[in-house]
Amino acid sequence: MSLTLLPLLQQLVLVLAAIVLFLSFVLLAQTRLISAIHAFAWQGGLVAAVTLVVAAAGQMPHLYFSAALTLALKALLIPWMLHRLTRRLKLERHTESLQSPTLVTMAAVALVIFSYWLVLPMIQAELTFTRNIVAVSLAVVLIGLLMMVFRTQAVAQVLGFMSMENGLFLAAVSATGGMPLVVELGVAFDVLVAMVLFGVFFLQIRESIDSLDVDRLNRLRETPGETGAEGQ
Amino acid sequence: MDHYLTLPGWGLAVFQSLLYIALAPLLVGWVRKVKARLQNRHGAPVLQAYRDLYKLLAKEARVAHTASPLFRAAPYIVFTATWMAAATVPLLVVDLPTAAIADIIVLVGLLALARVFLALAGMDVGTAFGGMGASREMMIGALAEPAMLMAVFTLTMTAHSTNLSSVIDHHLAEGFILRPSYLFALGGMVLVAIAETGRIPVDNPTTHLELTMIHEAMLLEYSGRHLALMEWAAQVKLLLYGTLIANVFLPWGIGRGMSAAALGVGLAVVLAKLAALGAGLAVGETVLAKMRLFRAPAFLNLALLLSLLGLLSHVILEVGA
Amino acid sequence: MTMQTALALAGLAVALALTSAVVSLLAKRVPATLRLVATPLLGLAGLAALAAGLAALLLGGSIQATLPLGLPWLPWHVRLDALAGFFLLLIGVVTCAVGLYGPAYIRSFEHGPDSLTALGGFSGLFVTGMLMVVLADDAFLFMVAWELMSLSSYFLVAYHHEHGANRRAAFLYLLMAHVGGLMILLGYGVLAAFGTGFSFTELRAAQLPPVWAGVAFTLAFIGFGMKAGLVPLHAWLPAAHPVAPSHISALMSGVMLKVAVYGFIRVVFDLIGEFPWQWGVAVLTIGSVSALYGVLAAMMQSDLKRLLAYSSVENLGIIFIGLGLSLLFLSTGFRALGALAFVAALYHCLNHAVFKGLLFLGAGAILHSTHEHDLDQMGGLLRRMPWTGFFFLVGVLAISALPPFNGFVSEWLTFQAALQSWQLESGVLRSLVPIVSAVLALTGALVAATFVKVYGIAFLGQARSRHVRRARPGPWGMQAGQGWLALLCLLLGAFPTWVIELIDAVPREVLGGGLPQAGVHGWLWLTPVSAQTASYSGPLVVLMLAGIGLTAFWGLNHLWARGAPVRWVRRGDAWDCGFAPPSQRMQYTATSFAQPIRRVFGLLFTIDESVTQQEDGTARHRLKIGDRFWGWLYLPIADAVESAAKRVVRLQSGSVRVYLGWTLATLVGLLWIIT
Amino acid sequence: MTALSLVLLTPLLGALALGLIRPAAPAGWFNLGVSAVSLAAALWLAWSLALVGDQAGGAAGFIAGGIAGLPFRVDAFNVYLVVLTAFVGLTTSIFSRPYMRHVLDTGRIGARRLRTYHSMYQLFMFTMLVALTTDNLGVMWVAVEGATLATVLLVSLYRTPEAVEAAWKYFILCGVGIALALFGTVLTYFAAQQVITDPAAGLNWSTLYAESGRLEPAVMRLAFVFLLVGYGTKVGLVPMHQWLPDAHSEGPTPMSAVLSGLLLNVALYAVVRLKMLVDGSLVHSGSPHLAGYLLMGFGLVSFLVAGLFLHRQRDIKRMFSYSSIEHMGLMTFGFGLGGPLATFGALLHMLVHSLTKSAIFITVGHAAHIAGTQAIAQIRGLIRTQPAVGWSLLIGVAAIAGFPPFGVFMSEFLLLTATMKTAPWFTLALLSGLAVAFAGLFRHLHPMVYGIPPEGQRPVEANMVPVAIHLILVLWLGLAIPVFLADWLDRATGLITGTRLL
Repeated sequence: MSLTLLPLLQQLVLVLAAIVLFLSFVLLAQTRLISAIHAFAWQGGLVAAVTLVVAAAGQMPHLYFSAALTLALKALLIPWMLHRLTRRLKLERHTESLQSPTLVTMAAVALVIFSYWLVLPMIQAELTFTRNIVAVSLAVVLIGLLMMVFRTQAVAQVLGFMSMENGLFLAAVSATGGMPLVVELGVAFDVLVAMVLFGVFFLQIRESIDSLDVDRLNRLRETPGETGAEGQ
Repeated sequence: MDHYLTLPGWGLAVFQSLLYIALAPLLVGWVRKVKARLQNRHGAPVLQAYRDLYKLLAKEARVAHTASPLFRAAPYIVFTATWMAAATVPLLVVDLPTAAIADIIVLVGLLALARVFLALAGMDVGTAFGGMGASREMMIGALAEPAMLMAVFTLTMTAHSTNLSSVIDHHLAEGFILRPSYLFALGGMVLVAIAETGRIPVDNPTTHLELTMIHEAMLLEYSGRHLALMEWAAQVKLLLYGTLIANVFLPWGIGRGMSAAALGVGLAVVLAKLAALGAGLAVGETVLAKMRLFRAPAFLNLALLLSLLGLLSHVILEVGA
Repeated sequence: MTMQTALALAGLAVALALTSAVVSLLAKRVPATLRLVATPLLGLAGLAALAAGLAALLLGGSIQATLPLGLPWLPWHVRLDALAGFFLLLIGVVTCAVGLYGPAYIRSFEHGPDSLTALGGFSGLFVTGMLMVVLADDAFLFMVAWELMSLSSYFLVAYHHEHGANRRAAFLYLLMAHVGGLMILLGYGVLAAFGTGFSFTELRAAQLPPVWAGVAFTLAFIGFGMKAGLVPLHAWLPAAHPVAPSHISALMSGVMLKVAVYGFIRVVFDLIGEFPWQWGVAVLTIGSVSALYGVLAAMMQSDLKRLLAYSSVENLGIIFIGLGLSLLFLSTGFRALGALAFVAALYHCLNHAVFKGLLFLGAGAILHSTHEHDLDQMGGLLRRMPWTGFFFLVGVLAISALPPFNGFVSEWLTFQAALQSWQLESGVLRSLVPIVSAVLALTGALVAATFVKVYGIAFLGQARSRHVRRARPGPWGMQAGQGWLALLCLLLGAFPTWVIELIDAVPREVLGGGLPQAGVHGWLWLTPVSAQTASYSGPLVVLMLAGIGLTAFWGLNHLWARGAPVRWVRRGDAWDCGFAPPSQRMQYTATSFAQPIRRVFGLLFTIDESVTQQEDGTARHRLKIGDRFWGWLYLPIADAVESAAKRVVRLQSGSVRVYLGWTLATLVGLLWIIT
Repeated sequence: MTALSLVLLTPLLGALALGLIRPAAPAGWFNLGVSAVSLAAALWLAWSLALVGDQAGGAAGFIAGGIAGLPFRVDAFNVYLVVLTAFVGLTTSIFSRPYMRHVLDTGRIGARRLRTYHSMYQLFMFTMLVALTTDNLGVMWVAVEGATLATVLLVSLYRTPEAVEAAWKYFILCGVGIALALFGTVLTYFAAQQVITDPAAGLNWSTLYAESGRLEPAVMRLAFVFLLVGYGTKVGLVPMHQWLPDAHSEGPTPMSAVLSGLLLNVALYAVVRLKMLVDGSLVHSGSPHLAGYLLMGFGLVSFLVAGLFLHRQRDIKRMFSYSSIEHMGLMTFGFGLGGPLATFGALLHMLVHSLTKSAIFITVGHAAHIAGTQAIAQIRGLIRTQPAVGWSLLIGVAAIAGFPPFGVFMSEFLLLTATMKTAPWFTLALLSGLAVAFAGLFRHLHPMVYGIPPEGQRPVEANMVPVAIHLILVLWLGLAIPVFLADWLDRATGLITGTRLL
């Protein structure tokens, strides 16, 4: 694929998608919680921007609404809620270091390559533009998952989860020109409810184990251990 | 088969059966006499065994308080079963109805019936010796019975029949053939006979040394006519095994037909064979020492092995050839 | 009477058994229901089954029907033919006895803590299941009935569940029954895969390549062998049979094991229908090992019901020896000899049902009146319970294969079949069969030793404990149940010709030829092959034994006695070589009785024996006999499962991050695979 | 469509109303009433579908239509699950009323949380019914996610540390799973856009199914992996199953009953629907049975691993949730195997497993109340303490272990014979799995039901009617499948495999 053959707007989409991917890396490596939330908000904003550009490029008016929804939800509402929660939980200064950041970053890079390799077969269908976007969004999803695997902090896990959702939005918008409206609304509603519930759970977890370290949530298990008590 | 289910046949069968119980004490007396002679003693007269039986029959029987009805029924059952078993073995002539009623397997079964009741009777009173004798008897029986079956199976497979009359007929018709299987089977049979009739080296019929007895231990509580029946049954059993060896393995001379001549010759020949076997037994008992009880299984295993070898050499060497 | 009537009678039997189960629901409110209604109904069901079986055997032919139950495209097929009829007869005989015996036996449970409804309900279902297995004519109904039989008998095994050992026995039983059931199901699956459907008619028509026929045979052999308790799949049997209530033990050992034999015959002889000689060798080998191992293990036991259970392993071994011989002869083209061995096996099935039923009922009677199952505590019961003692003696003689009782006849027939092995072409097979017959002979002799031990220790001698000394004879119902079976032991032994004429319908139907020679010389003479080869006259043996014995008794006690100068029988203390009057503690025990044989065959068992010196100078003897197959077969499997489970639970480590890692890994792995 | 609207609206309105009813006692009854109306509506729906009958040419008939602009489709496959869902929903609500009263009385929860419970119960029913009946893959996704959201608060209802932990794991794992499923849905939509001109219809299952032969195989393959991992998490397929035992064991027991009996079915339903699309798309590609093989693999692994897990259980509810994984594995395997016999068996297994497993969970709830704990080691002698509970548990477990004459045996029989026909060597794995699972269940069950109960163990007030109804139904299904049900399942089979069995 040659960039020069693409119209400018599509070039812009690619650039924005690349930055979304970069922000995923930032999220993955960011040790300060507050900064991670900010990075997440930026990612949401960029996804909204991609939506906007796609809408403009493809003359798909319903995507304007979608862009607005994404912006409101992903760039504003959810980051705001997270922000408020961190303050309420007194986690503003919380930092968390990954066990071996280099390895994790390398794994994320490997996932990016893997995603690209996965969508290669689509080349036969001559869907090159979308292929790259799908690859990027897949990478964002996988890196989000990777982040959830390596972050031990509940809020950070939620960030990973939400960044996965960003990847999904990106895929939906850029590859398919947006899902049907009702589905989009439904998904947005679910994400919102999920966020509210996450908030509830932060408090419940905090109340029950006095921490938000998910590694300490290990009472329910089959393997014997020092805290191997079953739920009674 | 119908040809020997005739009235004279039945009559002769009854006569032959009676002859068994009549001759049985004689054989025992003969063995004792030869043995005494070999040991440089005069010994009791040959007919002493009859006198003993008569004496016992005339005496009152003493039964322990703790005995059950089975104790008193057992001598009759043991005697009857042993006698019936003996009646199936042709003594003077072949082709008698008794052989059709019960073949060689039934014979073994009847002997087992007798043994079971003997052992049960031994356990009935509840003495230590009775239980000991029964336990040992059943152990020896358990090993001897298959050996005996294997030995006779060698014969029956050769003759394609389990009917003793047919086996003997087959032999006589075939003439003398040197069969390896017969040698093994005969060896096994002799060992079984020694063990089953309670002779040295497995058991000693004259001992009352508590810890070594087998057969006598079971009879300890018996007296009077009960003891007589038990002793008599043992004597019939000895005669039975003698006849089995004499007439089935070496059938020559046995009568074939109902003529008086055949009967006479048959009687004479079988008496001669039995006398020789009895003398052989006496010699054996004199030169051998009694084994320790726990060597007995090895002895019987040898019998089983011989019999099995007989059977195998038959199916491998003789049928295939 | 027509086959329709016979089938209707069989249906009536099933219905009565089901009714018995349903009626038992009332037992919670009215405990006497079980005694007065449910158990007699069971007996009636047995009677109906007996009648149906007799009719089917006498009439010959077969009749089919379908029931509107089951799968939409596979309704329940039922069929009554000679083979089914024979096993109906067998079930009926023992169930009748249980119907007579049960009410009195159950009475003692009425004040127990356990549910009577469960006892009655599952007994009814158990009998229903067995009857339906025999009647089933398609694989699905067969499996339903089969598992119904297993499941309901499992509940009965677990009936006395206070003891941990009983629960473990029930667990092992159900587990092995389940595995066996699945094997059978797969066996049918193999047949069906080459046929058009699951009804037996279609399975019979299936054409199997030899390899798959071998697979089907192996599955069926393992599945049914597990139920039949063949070594080495026998471990559940000696554990489970003894712990059920005794009348149920009688049904389980006497009948349920035969239902397994039925299944084996149905699948291998009837449905597969073609057999290479290797199968015969396999069945013969397993049968021989079971027979010998079973009786040796029985010899080692001192728990009466456990001993009887091990003896069932032995008897099933003998039955399978018969079936193996039959397979061997049939595979080499000797149809008549195959039929002979087949009849011998069936005859032994019937006999074992009768005498094992009798012995278990006897053991139940002892348990009922003394609450004792340990032989070493018994003694002298013959004088306390004369009728039970007498019937038990009949059972002991029958199971020891002593003439003139029934066990002897079937063993005799098996020997006759084995002795025809000279006709076989192959020298290897020819030499194998004699070894099998040697095993059979050894088994027979050891059985006699074992049951002399049982009878001598339990019924003779003196009581070894206080509650045994106070034993009372049981109620008449219990004795009637035993008496009926004891009578059958004698009749089946005394009139073998008639019995074989009855059984002969089965090989005629299944194998296409029976034993035409058996009754040629009239009812008095049994000549299975030809008169020249072998003959046996059951009636005459009975007559002569009884005649001579009674004559001798009468002669000596009456004729001879007249001239006697002194008192004819005097009671006194036991002489015992002049030692002090023997006490009951000086008697041989079951353990000491078995000691010589334990010395000879000890290698086959794990024997843990020790004598420890007590503080007070007395010595204490401890003996524990284990089954080597536990260590060889069962424990390794249990350990493998346990260690696999230990490994697998690492999946559930408790950390949500690890779980997410699994999701990620699965996703990536799958994506990798598809591209 | 009226019937369908009623089916969907009843629980939705019920949920709203229950959110408002304050007193506890009428709420339980009202919950029961709503469930009863749902069941009636579901039966009506089934009846109206039965009236539609078959299409010309033998294909199974269906009802299609829209409610509030959303496409819905009712056919033989989903309507039987709708009826099942409504039925188990009703019986569980019967059980739940006294059970939650008991919970309330013991002070484990307050009246407010009970209100949440009732409201969420109906909301959960609603989401499941929507997921089953909708024709739009996007809406289905929304509904399945909604089901997670509705139940996650119920799992943490008791607010014990374990409950919160279980809920968190449930939420995170299912959230991630469902997000992956959304990615798969997007990819499907992407593939659809290449062939379907109307963008609005691009997520309609009916349209996609009709055009499935033209969908791009490379994309669909990718999509299916995401959908399988996503919905598979919800089905409880190993190794994405870890949330399941936690969530089932820590929530209130009625919740465990519906989760195990219904939610897993719904997720599996989604997987099967999607497999039908992928099969259509891959039919001419190099690996036409890819979806089937994946399902078989996951099914078998789940089946075997869950069976082993059973051996090391200490908590009674966890044990039965592993048993659910095992059975879902078996069904997945059956659907993966394909072919009318296996599919029929799997469908039947869904039905009988739901009925049996919910009955078991109800019984387990009572058992835990009797013993005062869920620890297996402390539940003893149930048969002596309360025979009804002990026997129900025993018989229920015998049924779930696949003993005839219960229905589970019938379906396992079909699955085994189908396996025997198509993939004979797998039967060995199935066989050992069944044996291992059986041993795992019974080794723990025995000491619980049998033996002498500990001092002071007292019977509780228990309503065994739902259990009895379920077990009798399962028994009936084991003895004979009624003609209408057979026909029904057969139509569903025809729908899924294209071939009918009868």
